[in-house]
Amino acid sequence: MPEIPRKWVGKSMKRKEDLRLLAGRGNFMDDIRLPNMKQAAILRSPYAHAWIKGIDISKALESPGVLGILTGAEVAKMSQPFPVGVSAPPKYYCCAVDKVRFVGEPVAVVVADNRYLAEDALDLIEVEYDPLPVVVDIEEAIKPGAPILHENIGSNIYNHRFFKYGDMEKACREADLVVKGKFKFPKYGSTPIETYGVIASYNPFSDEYVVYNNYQGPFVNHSLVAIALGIPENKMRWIVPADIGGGFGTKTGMYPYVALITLGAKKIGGTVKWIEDRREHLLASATGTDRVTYMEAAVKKDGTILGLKDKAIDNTGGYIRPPEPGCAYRSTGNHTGAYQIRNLDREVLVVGTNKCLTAPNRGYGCQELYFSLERLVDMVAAQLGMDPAEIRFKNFIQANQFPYTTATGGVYDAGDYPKAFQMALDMIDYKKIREEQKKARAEGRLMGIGLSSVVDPSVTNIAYVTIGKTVEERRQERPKSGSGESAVVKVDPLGGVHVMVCTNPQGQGHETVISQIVADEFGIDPKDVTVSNVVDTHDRLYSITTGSFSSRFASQGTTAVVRAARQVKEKMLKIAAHMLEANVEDMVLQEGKVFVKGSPEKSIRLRHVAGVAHWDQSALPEGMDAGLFGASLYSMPTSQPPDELDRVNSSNTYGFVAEAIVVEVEPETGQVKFLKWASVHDAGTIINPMIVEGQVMGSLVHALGGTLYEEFAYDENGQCLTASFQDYLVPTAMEVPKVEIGHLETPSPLTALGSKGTGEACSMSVPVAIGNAIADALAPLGVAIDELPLGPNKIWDLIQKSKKKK
Amino acid sequence: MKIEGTYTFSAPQARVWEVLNTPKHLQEALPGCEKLEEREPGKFDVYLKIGIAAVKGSYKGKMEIADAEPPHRTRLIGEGKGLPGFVKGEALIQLTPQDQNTLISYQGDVQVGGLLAGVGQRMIGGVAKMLLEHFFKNMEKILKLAG
Amino acid sequence: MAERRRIRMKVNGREVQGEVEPRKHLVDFLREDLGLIGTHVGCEHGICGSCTVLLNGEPVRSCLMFAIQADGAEIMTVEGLAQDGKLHPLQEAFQEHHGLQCGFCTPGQLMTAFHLLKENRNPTEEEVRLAMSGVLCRCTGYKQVIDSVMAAAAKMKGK
Amino acid sequence: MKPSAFEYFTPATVTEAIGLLERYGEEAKVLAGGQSLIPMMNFRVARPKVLVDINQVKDLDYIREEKDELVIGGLTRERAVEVSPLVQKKCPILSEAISYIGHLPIRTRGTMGGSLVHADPTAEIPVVVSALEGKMKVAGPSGERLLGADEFFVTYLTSALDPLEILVEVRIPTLPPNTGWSFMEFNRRYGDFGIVSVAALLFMGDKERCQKASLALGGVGPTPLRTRKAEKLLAGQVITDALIAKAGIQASQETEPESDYHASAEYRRNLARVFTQRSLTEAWNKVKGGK
Repeated sequence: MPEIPRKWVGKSMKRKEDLRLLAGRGNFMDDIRLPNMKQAAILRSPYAHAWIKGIDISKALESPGVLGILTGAEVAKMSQPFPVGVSAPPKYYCCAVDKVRFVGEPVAVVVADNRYLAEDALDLIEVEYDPLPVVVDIEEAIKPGAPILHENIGSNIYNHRFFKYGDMEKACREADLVVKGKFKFPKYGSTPIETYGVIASYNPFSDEYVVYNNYQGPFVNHSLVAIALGIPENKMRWIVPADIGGGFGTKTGMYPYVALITLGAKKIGGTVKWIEDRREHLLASATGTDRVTYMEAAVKKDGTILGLKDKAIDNTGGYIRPPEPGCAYRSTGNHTGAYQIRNLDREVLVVGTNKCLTAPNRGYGCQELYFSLERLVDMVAAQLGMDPAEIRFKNFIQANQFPYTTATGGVYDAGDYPKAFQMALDMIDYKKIREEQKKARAEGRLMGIGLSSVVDPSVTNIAYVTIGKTVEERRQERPKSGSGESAVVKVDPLGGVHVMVCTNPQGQGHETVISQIVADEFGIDPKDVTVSNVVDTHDRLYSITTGSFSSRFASQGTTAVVRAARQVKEKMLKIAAHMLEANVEDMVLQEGKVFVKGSPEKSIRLRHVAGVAHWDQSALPEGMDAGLFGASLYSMPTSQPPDELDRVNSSNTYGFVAEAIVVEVEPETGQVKFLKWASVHDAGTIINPMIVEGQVMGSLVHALGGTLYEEFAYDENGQCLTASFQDYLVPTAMEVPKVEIGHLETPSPLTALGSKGTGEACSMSVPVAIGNAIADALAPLGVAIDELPLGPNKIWDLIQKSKKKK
Repeated sequence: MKIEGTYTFSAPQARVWEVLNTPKHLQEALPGCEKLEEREPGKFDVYLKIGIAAVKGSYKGKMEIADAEPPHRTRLIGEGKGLPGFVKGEALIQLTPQDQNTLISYQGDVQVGGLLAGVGQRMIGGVAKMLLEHFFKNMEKILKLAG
Repeated sequence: MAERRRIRMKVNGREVQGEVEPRKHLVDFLREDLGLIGTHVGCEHGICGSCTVLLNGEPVRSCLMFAIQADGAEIMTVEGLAQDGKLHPLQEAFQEHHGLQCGFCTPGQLMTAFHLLKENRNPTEEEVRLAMSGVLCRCTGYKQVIDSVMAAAAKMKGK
Repeated sequence: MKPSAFEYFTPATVTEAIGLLERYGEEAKVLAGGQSLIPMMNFRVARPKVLVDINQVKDLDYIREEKDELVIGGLTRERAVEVSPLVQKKCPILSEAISYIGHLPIRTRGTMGGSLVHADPTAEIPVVVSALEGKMKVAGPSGERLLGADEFFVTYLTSALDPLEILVEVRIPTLPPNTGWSFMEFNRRYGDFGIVSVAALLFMGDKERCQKASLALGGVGPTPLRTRKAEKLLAGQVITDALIAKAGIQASQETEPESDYHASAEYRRNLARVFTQRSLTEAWNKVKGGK
């Protein structure tokens, strides 16, 4: 796309959305009140695994204010299980039917006059359970004799696939050594401060539904709910309010509740609201996917990594539901990270345990991958006696190799990994800090330096999920591919510019960024651009890929906006040329005016062009539609289906992050202190630096949580021990260390502005960098770090064990 | 949750065994036990009302004394359900004579589920131990009274 | 159902009244009965801090109080910060320093910071961090929140 | 997370409150600051049928000095005690300990009496009041009685308060001159319940040697735990690093912690040692050379 002068893009413009949010005038899910709206509360299973032998709702029905109660048996009559793209799908309804498979699984829904009364009625429902043996450990779940969750599947394996890229056997033959590791990535989550919420209305006379929910898109979920409820998609109008109180992935797991509350609305023939409470959220919304990984690297003595072998076992809990098994496959294209590794053998198992279900969590699939890969790289370096920085330099893809096609089919668009990585090293004064570390160790202090270098994929190509199925299975179905995002730009009769999108942000400032972009495109002031991000499937342009996930806005969303704006611009130039009797090729749009190149006096103001388009439609060039608008639903050409060798470009733009972290572990308590932290990002062109800094710090602290504090912990009976914010430890302002952030801007050739996503970057790079730092700190004790979270008790235990060994 | 521990009674083994196997005494000893009905030999329906801090709850459940090897060992199996959650447990109880005293050692597994487990994990271990202490202390009293 | 009681209080300087069941949370009364939806509910057990409001000038969790307990009290919510259609300097600082993203916890952040700066016109960064640690935020990573409050302190001192 | 329904009373006097407790028996629960009770009610693990809200009882909110005691009304807010110049001057460890309770908005509502009666063995006020050998004045149908910390804390979440009684006052000895003090708490995240907390007092008087030591630990037993043997080690001795190290080990041996998800019993025992040593060192640093 041609370059235009940029007055606003690249500036830390203050956010537009802040004015309503700061004044307490946001429009969040729970702020919506509809006439005659009733409230729902959900009865949840206290057992992790049990048959439901009977449910007695008679007393609850007599409780004051109760309008109706729905149980699993009725839900099974009113709906279908959700479809999911694996060869062994469980029957996953929006409510437990004859069996519960995790603590917190919905068992019944009460609709009452208000939430207080609805909860009163829950107390009166009597459920008879027949408890069953429970399995909570990933690897125990696939051993013979493990309790089986789904009788129709016969095992706890939902998905099992093998992949061969390149020739790993040859790599092993050529290698000087093979380094192996086993790694565990924990079950932690997004826990946005605003929980899930749904309002569903059913009109029995027109047989139509209106559903409000604070979900991150239409994405695939609107279709899924329509399929489960057996209704045409267009009979269910789906509305997402302008303000969403955080998502980070977990809100993509909300659709079963949309279905459930919609059935509640159908049951009473009216309007029902359900706002998830915090306990419900922590027990039963969606967590990130935990994973056990066996990984090995075939390496030469000089540090060259020839190939990888990787067996990953993902746990999606009591059922598997879309977008899973995405966690296992999202990283396909970037599975070899920032390195020139041409050979990979991969085995993927997606299994079930009696735990909460999963949904994407910031860094989906990649934080799991990099925790193994980047730990393993450090382990290789240690075995070879190499510096962990040096081994990374040795294997990096070089700046002149872009676009770089990976062994797994990823096409990295742009980057300069050695340069960005060197920046991070310089920021912590790497050589000097290594010297300091020597001194510290001599004094018996446990100081460690942790590095990580990761490729951060953004803009999912939905094709990747289909590699959960084999090539043969895929041949039976139509291929899937695409990354499309929509934007409509229109100019009103008085010249005001309005943009409609469906990117439903959860704090990423899309209104502001879109205003900046459109202001530059039209040469106007951002304050003259209005943006609407209220999703309404009845009047917005959208597709299956539309929404806010996989850091897609900065790449894909902005490109759609630019493309729509340029359609409008083109039309404006045509109208102006027609009015000024000039050639279109000679027309220029600048500072809100269209003029003939070289003769700025021959100009028309944008508002007058709009005026003609609306008020004097006959004056338009022949054959031209009236009005002034442009619409784009642009999918990147790089979003292709997988090939016959299971190679797929799973994302479209690929950023880069380098982390360099210095820690000290206090041996007496196992506490980790951060001494230095540099985080360097290459997300292409930066549109709003202030917003980017916010995204970086946000994902960094979220990752810090997953690394040191947060975990959905279960006892051996499948009871979740962290169902309150007292035990599920979201970091506070006091836990956040000082971090220095650096940027390199290597523009992406694929996006209109050269920008790439960055909101998940640190989620991928930080857990392993901290892990590497702690491993380095404890290296003199011979302690291995192979799982998270690293709470002080765990680190202290590791230190004690090492003492005992000695 | 694993539980294990010991308690020493100042009574001979046969007496301790007898009290442990007398429904009336069991009822007296179980903290908050309002009713204990023997359904069949060794199997009981129990009704408990337990209040710790503001957490007061009524629990309905079953208890079983199984695999008894008088007066040495027995297995105590119990489960109860109430609004705050459910409790399920099993413990092997061994009685060992020590002069005129009897040492009870117990080893078992307690499962706490529902609300209590999710939001009260911090206190469950301590409270379980405390209730067990109560139980033994009550038994001690009974032994003394029954002299 | 327990009987409803009439309560009166002053909210953001205005006398209001309502009828509530004794068990109704203060935050539910503010949101549902008074329509003051600026105060948000995030956890209902006092940890997240989103629902923080000022009760007689001091910050409280409005999910850990019954509305009936605020009978006769003076309450200030986020809606009371801006005056005459103009944002409070604290709110301006949050905008200038990107102290918010999704904005859900922001009312709690603002009320907490407002109280801090009322009590301590010249806080150190550590004092700000300590005060703000009572409100959980999942978006910002807190850095820009702290920056905003520090900037607001400097701004408000000048007034 | 909405509480179940209850009947609600706001007595104006202690007598009236006790009358309500007599009338409703075990159905009734006293509501003071509510910062522990209301979360439990929201989760519905607590479902009191009757709430006796004592926040309207006017004469229970005070802080004053009587002879060598601080006398604090049961309904006095934690925050008021924390910032009280009198408390900061006469018993700074109390103010310091309170600053660790949750976050400010919890302390503005939470009360002295409420925290003591709740008797959470990890809570700061029970721990510090144990170390200070404070006394609790409780009022019931048959009058008032004064209970020492040792008798007051019975076990997990259980105080010696009769269900018909209300805690009306706490009496806390002021610190004599030359008293070293320290309150420390270890938790995973700022503002959480302490995993282990230590309140340490070294009463030096005008002597070279420590006249008396008081050590109370939280989070390591069913009640706040006085580690008497460790105290004895210190009493009558010249304080040295070696002695502090020994006292720490001793204190740790006196604990009886349970494991939970955040910290194993073994780890707590370790923390008990570490933080006893650290707080004794801090306490000692406050008085050494200051005689």
